[in-house]
Amino acid sequence: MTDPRAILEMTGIRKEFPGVVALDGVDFRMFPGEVHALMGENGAGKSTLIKTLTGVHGIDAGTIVLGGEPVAFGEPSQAQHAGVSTVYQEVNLLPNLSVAENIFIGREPRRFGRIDWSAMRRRAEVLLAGLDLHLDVSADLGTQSIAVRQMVAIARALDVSARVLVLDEPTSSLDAGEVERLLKVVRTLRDEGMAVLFVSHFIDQVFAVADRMTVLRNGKLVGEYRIEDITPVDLVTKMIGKELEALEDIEEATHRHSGGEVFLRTEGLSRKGAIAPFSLEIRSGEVVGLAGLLGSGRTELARLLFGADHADGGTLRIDGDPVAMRTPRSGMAHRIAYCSEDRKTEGLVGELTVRENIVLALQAARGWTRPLSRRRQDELAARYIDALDIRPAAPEALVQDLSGGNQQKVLLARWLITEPRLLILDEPTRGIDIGAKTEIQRLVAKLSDDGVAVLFISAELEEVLRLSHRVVVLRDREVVAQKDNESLTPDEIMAVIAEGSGT
Amino acid sequence: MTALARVTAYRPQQRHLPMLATLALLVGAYAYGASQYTAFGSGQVVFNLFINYSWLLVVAVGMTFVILTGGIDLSVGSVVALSTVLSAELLGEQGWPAAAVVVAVLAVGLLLGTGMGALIHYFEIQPFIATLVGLFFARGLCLTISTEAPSIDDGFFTVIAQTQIPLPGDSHVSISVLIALAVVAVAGYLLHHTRFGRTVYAVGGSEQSAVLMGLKVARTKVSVYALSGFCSALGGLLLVFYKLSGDPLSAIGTELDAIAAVVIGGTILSGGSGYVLGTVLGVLVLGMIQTLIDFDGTLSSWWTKIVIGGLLFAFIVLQRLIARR
Amino acid sequence: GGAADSAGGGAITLGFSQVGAESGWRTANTKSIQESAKSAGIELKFSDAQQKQENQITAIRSFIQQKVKVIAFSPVVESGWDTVLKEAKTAGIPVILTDRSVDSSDKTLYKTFLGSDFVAEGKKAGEWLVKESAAATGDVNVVELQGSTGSAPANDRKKGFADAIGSTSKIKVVASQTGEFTRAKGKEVMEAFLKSQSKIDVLYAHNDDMALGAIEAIEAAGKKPGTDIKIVSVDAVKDGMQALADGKINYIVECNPLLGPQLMDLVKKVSAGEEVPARIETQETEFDQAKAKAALPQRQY
Amino acid sequence: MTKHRLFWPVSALLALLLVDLIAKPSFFKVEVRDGHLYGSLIDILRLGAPLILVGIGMTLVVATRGIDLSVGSVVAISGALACLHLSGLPDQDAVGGTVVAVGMALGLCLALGAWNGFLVSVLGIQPIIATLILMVAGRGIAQLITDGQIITITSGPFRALGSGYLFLVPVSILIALAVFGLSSLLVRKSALGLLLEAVGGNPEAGRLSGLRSGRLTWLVYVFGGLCAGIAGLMIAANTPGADANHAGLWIELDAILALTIGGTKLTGGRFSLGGTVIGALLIQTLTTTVYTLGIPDTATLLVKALVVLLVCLVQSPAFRDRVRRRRRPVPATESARAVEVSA
Ligand SMILES: Nc1ncnc2c1ncn2[C@@H]1O[C@H](COP(=O)(O)OP(=O)(O)OP(=O)(O)O)[C@@H](O)[C@H]1O
Ligand SMILES: Nc1ncnc2c1ncn2[C@@H]1O[C@H](COP(=O)(O)OP(=O)(O)OP(=O)(O)O)[C@@H](O)[C@H]1O
Ligand SMILES: [Mg+2]
Ligand SMILES: [Mg+2]
Repeated sequence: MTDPRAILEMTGIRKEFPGVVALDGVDFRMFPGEVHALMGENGAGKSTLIKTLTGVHGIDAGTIVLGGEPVAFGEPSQAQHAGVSTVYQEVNLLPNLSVAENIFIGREPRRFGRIDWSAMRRRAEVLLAGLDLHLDVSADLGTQSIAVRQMVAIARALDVSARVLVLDEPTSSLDAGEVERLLKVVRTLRDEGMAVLFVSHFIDQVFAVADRMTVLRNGKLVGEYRIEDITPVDLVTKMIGKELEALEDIEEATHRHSGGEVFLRTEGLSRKGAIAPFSLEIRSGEVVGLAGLLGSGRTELARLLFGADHADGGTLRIDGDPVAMRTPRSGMAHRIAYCSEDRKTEGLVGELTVRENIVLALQAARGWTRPLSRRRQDELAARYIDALDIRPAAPEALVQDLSGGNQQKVLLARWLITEPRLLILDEPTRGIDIGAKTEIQRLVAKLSDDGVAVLFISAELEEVLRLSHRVVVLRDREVVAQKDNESLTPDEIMAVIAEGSGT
Repeated sequence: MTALARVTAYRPQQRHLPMLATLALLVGAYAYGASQYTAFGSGQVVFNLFINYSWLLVVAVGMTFVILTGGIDLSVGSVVALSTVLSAELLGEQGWPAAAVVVAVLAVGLLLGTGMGALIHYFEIQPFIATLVGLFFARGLCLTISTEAPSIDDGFFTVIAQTQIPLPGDSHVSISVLIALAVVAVAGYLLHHTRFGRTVYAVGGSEQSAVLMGLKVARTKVSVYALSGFCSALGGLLLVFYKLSGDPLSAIGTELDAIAAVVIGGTILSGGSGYVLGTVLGVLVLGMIQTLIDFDGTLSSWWTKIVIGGLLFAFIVLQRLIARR
Repeated sequence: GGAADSAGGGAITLGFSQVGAESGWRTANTKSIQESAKSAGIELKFSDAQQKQENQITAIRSFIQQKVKVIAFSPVVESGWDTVLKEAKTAGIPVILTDRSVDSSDKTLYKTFLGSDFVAEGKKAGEWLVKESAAATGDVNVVELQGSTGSAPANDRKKGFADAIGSTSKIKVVASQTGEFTRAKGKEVMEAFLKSQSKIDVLYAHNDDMALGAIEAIEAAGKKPGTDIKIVSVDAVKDGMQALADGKINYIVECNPLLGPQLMDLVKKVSAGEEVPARIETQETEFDQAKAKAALPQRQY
Repeated sequence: MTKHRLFWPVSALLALLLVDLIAKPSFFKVEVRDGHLYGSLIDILRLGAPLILVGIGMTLVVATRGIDLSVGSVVAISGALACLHLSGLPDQDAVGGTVVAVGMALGLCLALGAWNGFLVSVLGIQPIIATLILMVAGRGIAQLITDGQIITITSGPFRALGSGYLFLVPVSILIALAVFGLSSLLVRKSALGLLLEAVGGNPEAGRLSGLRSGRLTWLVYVFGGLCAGIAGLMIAANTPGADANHAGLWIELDAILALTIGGTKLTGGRFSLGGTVIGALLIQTLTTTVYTLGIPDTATLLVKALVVLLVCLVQSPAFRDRVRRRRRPVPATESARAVEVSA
């Protein structure tokens, strides 16, 4: 099937990890001037295929031909030199360096061998402005939110004049506007003749930008299709190997909330530099959605409620009593759970097993003297591996060896087993495939029916609207509106967000 | 804007705070010493700090690079000792010319450092252990070369050792001080103005990310250990200039002094954040503690240790308290 | 005291830089100096170098800064003092060495050296052994517990001993290891020797502490120290003398730490500008069981 | 089997013993003498006990991303205080007095551990520096207690800790094994092990999961102090007497070496107490081997460097991979091509 026009041809790729065949005889090719979507469920092998291409992993069998030359990269820098620019799924940047450096490190503008710092900052500003991101590029990247980091990683990849651009779930924490801008840039690059590899679990994004797609399932190739030859429903069927049930029932179930007791109430709660004073009420059984643009302060708000950061103004009441929320333990003591958006640095302990990660919060709450019995741990792990379809279904696998989406499910499981009264979900569906996403949404609806309050944050506005009874809108680290979700539409929310920002 | 306004308007960056705090403490300690002990207030006391610790400063600069990548180098003390022993052996027994000896010693340091770096990077042996092996190995070499501590009477070495560069106010510094300051300047330049330096910070921030970002991690990691080996060898030469002897048992425990200096200077042991200038201050803190004790002259052997520990504690805690606000 | 306050009046200030506090011997040495300085009315600036030559040099520099009358120190090692001693000389401060000498070729850098001769100590131990085994018929197998590798006393005591037994072919050193001058290592190494050597007649330890550790090992092996295995060591600290009196050690060469009174005498003389001999040996002796029993009651350390 | 975590450390230990067996068959001779076991192997167990103890404490500290440099000084302080108390007793052989001495010493060590824990978890000082303070000052404190002299004691019950035998077996190794057994039970049967690994594996994740990392950190330093204290008593009891200058000198390096050989990473997280025990025994075996084979003392360090290097290399998966790949030729695509492309 060698095609002389292909810029990249991977043939018969096999990659085995101890105990798992991640890729089994996969063929994959790319043409210049095309956007090629790589599709598959969580754990299908998408990221692994990318990593074998760029030399992160060696391959056990198969050949890789780039621009007519067989290659086998020993490390990512070689791939970069050969013209493959990559944004990996877990945003891999350097929190201790400035935004500008993260974009340019390794390719810094230099004068007489010396790094030209001001030129670097200027170029970084221009580059980010192209993505409509305006921020202090000399600030440490570590102080930026996940979404900003994702943008920075993309900016870094775009700045390389590459032949092949690889984007592994670049949009997982971006909001609609950001996504639109990114897709525009991708189209421009394609028109300039670049080959773009695009991975996403958002089917609509894929259909909006891709020209061709390859579908993987369980490490095996399902097929390669031109976009014209396939419908979204077909695609999903090919990905999961069966038909997906519809989402309608969730939409039905929600929006009608009878209103339980007020569980949590804040009055002028605030934290300097993070979020302006806000007052908010969350009732048992209620799903409150937070909407806002990237950097609007949703995460900051959520962290205050849990005690991940402590507030420096205002009061917080639980069941009517004022409480001092100083540490996560105070949050947990009031049966609040917070599932962080940053699973890598704030969520999982990579070298521990799936089981250990799942029971961690529950065990921490009980203290070390009251261990959960091994039987109970196994039981809990098995239950949630099954409920969330974590793959591979091996409780003793190390979390760091799981695919991104499956890691996310583990984090979610950790908090679900604590049986909280308020569950804060910050981007819980980041990088999760549609099947599992439906499952999680259904779960949220069910929790709400059982009287659990849920604070739901997602970059995907549709998702927020589909689930929430009430939507709180943030802008510039300030709560600007709270609306009951009778039949809110994304456009209405966007209008609220845009209000005032234009003035 | 007047100069004063500019000074008062200056708000130090968060990351510079530990260094400024250390500097303030040093000034405080100096003022205290001057008020307590005669002759402490003279400028020469400050210059002596540099003269006495120039070799440690060079070693600590090398260590700074290593720690910035999140590594650690325990071998420095042994490599220093090996340099002194090699110098004495080559100059004395073998009768090599001074220049050749200097080159050979530096080359050995570089080689040892490179070897440890390769072990760490290519065979993924933990830095602590790889350099502990280096510690044993270099010290073992010292002892196999010589169990005695011969003097060095080479003309070139003696001249460098005993030349005093006069400074105003009846003070003086040694040539070693100039060498050490040059090393600091070069290190500062490397770290802040070259790709290599920035990659050092990158590796310390997250090695995995640095690899995925296509940075030259292998080269950088091996280089920092090579550099540290080189600095240790150079520090060893400065120690030779300082003492004019080659002692196989010298510089025992230097690794801890160097690490302490780097960390007191505000560098984080897990890597990715810190400055060479901080390291200079850290070395001065250690020197200042020793000087205070020397001038006091009433402490028994054990109280000396307890007071060193106490002063170390005071410095670190005060530093944190000052830097926190 | 009756110090000859020739220059400038007031008490004499003595800057003394000690090696450290690495052994009981050293501590006794320090104490002796501190006490006799007090009783001689000499103001002592004491500095402990924690076994680091660099610290000693720093201390000497600070003594120069403080313009003390006399500087005395026990060098950590013999070499590497020229630069700082020249500075002292330039500043006109006389220097006295104690315990160990320096190998400087310029003998005018210091006034005098007061201390023991480690080579001689080793030699005395060796000579005793030669005499002791004169009657022996077969080979005399000796194991040696050395001091810290590379330290001057270890080097010298080994050398002196080897010189003394060199001509006697039946005396054989069958094993020699460092016991780092400590009881614990002395015991540990001796335990290994007892297992690896088929026959041990004599133990030569570079100090009493190692000998005391070895005694423990010998007893644990079911042998009698002093009888089954003869023991000779150096130092004559109290515990060692006790063991000698008990017959567990056979012979001890004294290495006297109590240099204080002699040193203070020298300090007074030197600061008064009097001439002193370039080398002063400390008063030392050797002990056998009888002498040890006699001396034990007065032993201070 | 090679997948088991202790496979490589144990193999290394066995390999070293094999060398001994070949070079000196009598190394393996164990007999009963004076009512107790006698032989080089017994020495290794007995002398390795303090290192095992310190290593166990250090392992837990390291699991939380910490390090404790002060253990050597704590060892010295513990022995010094116990011996000081014993030497002042009219009847040193009284069990009561010995118990008081031991209790006092261990009490002080707990306090010293708490001090370290305070510096690290409350003041937030980097562990290496926080414990360096006590490493320096602690040695002075020990000397202050002994007045710089070796305090020799004669107490029978106390000596038993270091050189006594129970049912033919050295008491010290029994104590070390007991501490090992108890601490293994403690960390694996309670949730302590998991929580420590989480604190060390990802501190921020741990915090957000509600771990009391401050308290746990504190706990491990206290435990480390206790282990060092027991080791200090053993070392003092072995000679018998308190040598404040040398007791425990450099034991922190050996302990860290032991736990590394045992497979615990200095970057925190996963730890293995069993591995530490193996590592400590390996180090002691090496020392005893050097003495037994009569390796000259100037070469001791070189031998040690070589052995440690070899042990670490065979343990390193990266090294084994490289060796294996060298033997099995790489498939046709070699990385030289990659360079061409980039050119
Ligand atoms: N280092 C590793 N060790 C062991 N198994 C691994 C490793 N990396 C990936 N795997 C396994 O390989 C399979 C494919 O993972 P991969 O990350 O490629 O999935 P993915 O398609 O990118 O999924 P997602 O959409 O969740 O990101 C998974 O079963 C995963 O558990
Ligand atoms: N467009 C931007 N310009 C400047 N700074 C931004 C921007 N976007 C985000 N930031 C930074 O990111 C952080 C945003 O905080 P937060 O994590 O609460 O955002 P969020 O509402 O949760 O959105 P998201 O998580 O999607 O980024 C702030 O620290 C801010 O400095
Ligand atoms: Mg993936
Ligand atoms: Mg957010």
